[in-house]
Amino acid sequence: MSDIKLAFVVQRPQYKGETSRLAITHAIAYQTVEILLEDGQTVTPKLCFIGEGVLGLQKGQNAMDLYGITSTESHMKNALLVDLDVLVCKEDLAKYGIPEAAMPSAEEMGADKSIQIVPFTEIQKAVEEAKHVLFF
Amino acid sequence: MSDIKLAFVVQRPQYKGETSRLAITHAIAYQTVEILLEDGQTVTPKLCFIGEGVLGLQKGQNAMDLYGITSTESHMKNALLVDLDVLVCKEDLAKYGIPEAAMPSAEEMGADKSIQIVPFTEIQKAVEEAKHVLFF
Amino acid sequence: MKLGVFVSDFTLTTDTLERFKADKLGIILVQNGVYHATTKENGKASSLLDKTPNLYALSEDIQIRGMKDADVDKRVKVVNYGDVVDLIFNEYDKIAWL
Amino acid sequence: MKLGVFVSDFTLTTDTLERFKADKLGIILVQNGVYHATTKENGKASSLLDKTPNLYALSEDIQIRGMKDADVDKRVKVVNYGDVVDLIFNEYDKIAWL
Amino acid sequence: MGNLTIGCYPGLVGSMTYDFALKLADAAATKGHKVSIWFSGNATGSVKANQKHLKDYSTGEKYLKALLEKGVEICTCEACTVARGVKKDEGIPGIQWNAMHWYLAKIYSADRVLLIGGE
Amino acid sequence: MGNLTIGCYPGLVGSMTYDFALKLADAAATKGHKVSIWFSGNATGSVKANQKHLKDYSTGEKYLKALLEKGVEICTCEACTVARGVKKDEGIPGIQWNAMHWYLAKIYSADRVLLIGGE
Repeated sequence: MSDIKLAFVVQRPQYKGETSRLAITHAIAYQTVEILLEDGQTVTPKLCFIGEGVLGLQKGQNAMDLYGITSTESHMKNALLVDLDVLVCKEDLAKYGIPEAAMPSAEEMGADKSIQIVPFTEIQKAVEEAKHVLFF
Repeated sequence: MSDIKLAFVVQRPQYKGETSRLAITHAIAYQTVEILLEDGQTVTPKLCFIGEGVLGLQKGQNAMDLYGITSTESHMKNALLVDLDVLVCKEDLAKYGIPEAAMPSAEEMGADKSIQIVPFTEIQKAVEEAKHVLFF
Repeated sequence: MKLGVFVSDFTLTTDTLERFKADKLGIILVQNGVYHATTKENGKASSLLDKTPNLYALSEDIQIRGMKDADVDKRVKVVNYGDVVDLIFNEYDKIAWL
Repeated sequence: MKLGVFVSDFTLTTDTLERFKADKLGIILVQNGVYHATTKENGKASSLLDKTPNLYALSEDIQIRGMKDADVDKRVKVVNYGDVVDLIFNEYDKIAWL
Repeated sequence: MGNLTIGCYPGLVGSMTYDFALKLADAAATKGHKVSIWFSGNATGSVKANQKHLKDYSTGEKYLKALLEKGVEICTCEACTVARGVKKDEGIPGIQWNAMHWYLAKIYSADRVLLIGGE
Repeated sequence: MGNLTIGCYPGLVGSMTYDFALKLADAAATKGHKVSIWFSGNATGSVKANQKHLKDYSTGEKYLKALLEKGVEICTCEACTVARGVKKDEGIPGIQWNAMHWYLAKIYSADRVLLIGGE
């Protein structure tokens, strides 16, 4: 039985290239990795947003109608539905004037988890506790 | 008989993505555009480098051995060989401490033109005089 | 010259817009550039909005980010793609994407 | 933590490197990141070089730009790909590309 | 009516700058302007036929075909395209393949030029 | 000897970040380390076979084949790849096609992980 902790840190704005979106989908893949691992082996990413990485997370996105693609909001909800820890830096939301209430929620879809708005020190801690860190 | 003047302005460093290099090759193509135009119709680009666009122009580049690609230096020489006006911003070379003597020359290959190291005002003028401006 | 400039990023990596002078300057905010119109960093509107009275932001790029036209700074006019075409042809003679 | 960071640009668009604390920090300059080691902007060396004594720059990426190892700031060690592999495995336990 | 030439260099998937170029071309053609598009750099990958449209990714094929039907001329840089492993017979029919002077020739007769360099 | 897993997202042509990833993988494999590479995003375009190598463009095929022969495992994100119009039978033989959990599984046993996100 062993778990490998990872920190995925998104530092660039959503809808800027593909990388920031791939952070979310790669983190979600933790849910299916068991088919490639031995019994009891797990990988647990924490998905962290800092700096301009907090831009483009707001709810109310209209990506499918306008551009024919899944919205970042929808990816974020999926992340919550598969019980990922999602940390968004409190100082950076404040810096850009984004209300904490604007963060997406998947509660009505049955998610147990919510987006955690945390001071940067919590994200530093996630990075320290992880075996590997991946910056997007 | 009519000539269309263009200003190609490279504002990002060479060897950063492909775009800055494509500026040079697209400008060089002015030499063969006559096959697609009527007699007497010409297109004349001026190739201008400003800001971080002046980085990566120095002579002595070793791109073919190290990365298997043509160097920016070699593209610059080709531009001079086909008589393009190449303007490099004097203030920006000074800002980054790049000696003017470090700019490539195609004199020994028989080029009549040299790189013109000019104050920014000359590049502003090239942009004003052009019918269209293309930023790379 | 009458120069229409598209700005597609929030953090700009060049100072090109600061350096070139135009008789008439238009700034069209698209993609992540729309944050210049919607977002106050540390309570302060983007300094880009002080550069010219001719400011535009693309509605679709505001909406895809979950923001509303009402979130846009009052100095900025919200436009659609058709409006952008008209701006290009009628208001400016040179167009740049920075 | 012992964090080894690759820097591949001259103008950085994030302040990530400023924010995270590491017990041991290494900075490996690659691609246009090597300009931090070779270029003084307005006569001043890059502030990145003040962040840690553990500074490295990739020789191939210096040479492709027409510069020489002699152009490199004395605080920075010039390394090749094999050296980078050793740094990754022997000196740092977490690796980041910013 | 005017003549607009767009140069588009960013890739099909990810940045949505590519999508912008196509939407602008469509809006201009709809208003009756003559439009031509030049693909270079990463954008050239987008001329490959039979793109699979997954809902998480932009796709170009449907929109390119619609633009061609509206009379928009589209041309890809042949060298950039084959360097990406896409051969001419794998391309979307109706898209031209040519060298960089195609773009300069279109610029010659353009009223407005927009180069989207990307990156 | 260690185990290095590289995630590589930038495209084959242009930025040379892709070239960096391959050169680092080669240097690590040469020293006897176990190396695996995961391609996602624009990097997935690079698994197409029969790339034409023009001297102005990076090419991946020759280097990828050399890495495979050295025992480096390489896998491309299937969704990202087909979204770019590249089908499995057009790919370089020996490169694996899988979903994102392949990368996480490799990370599980890695001593060092380098994600090159690009852009």
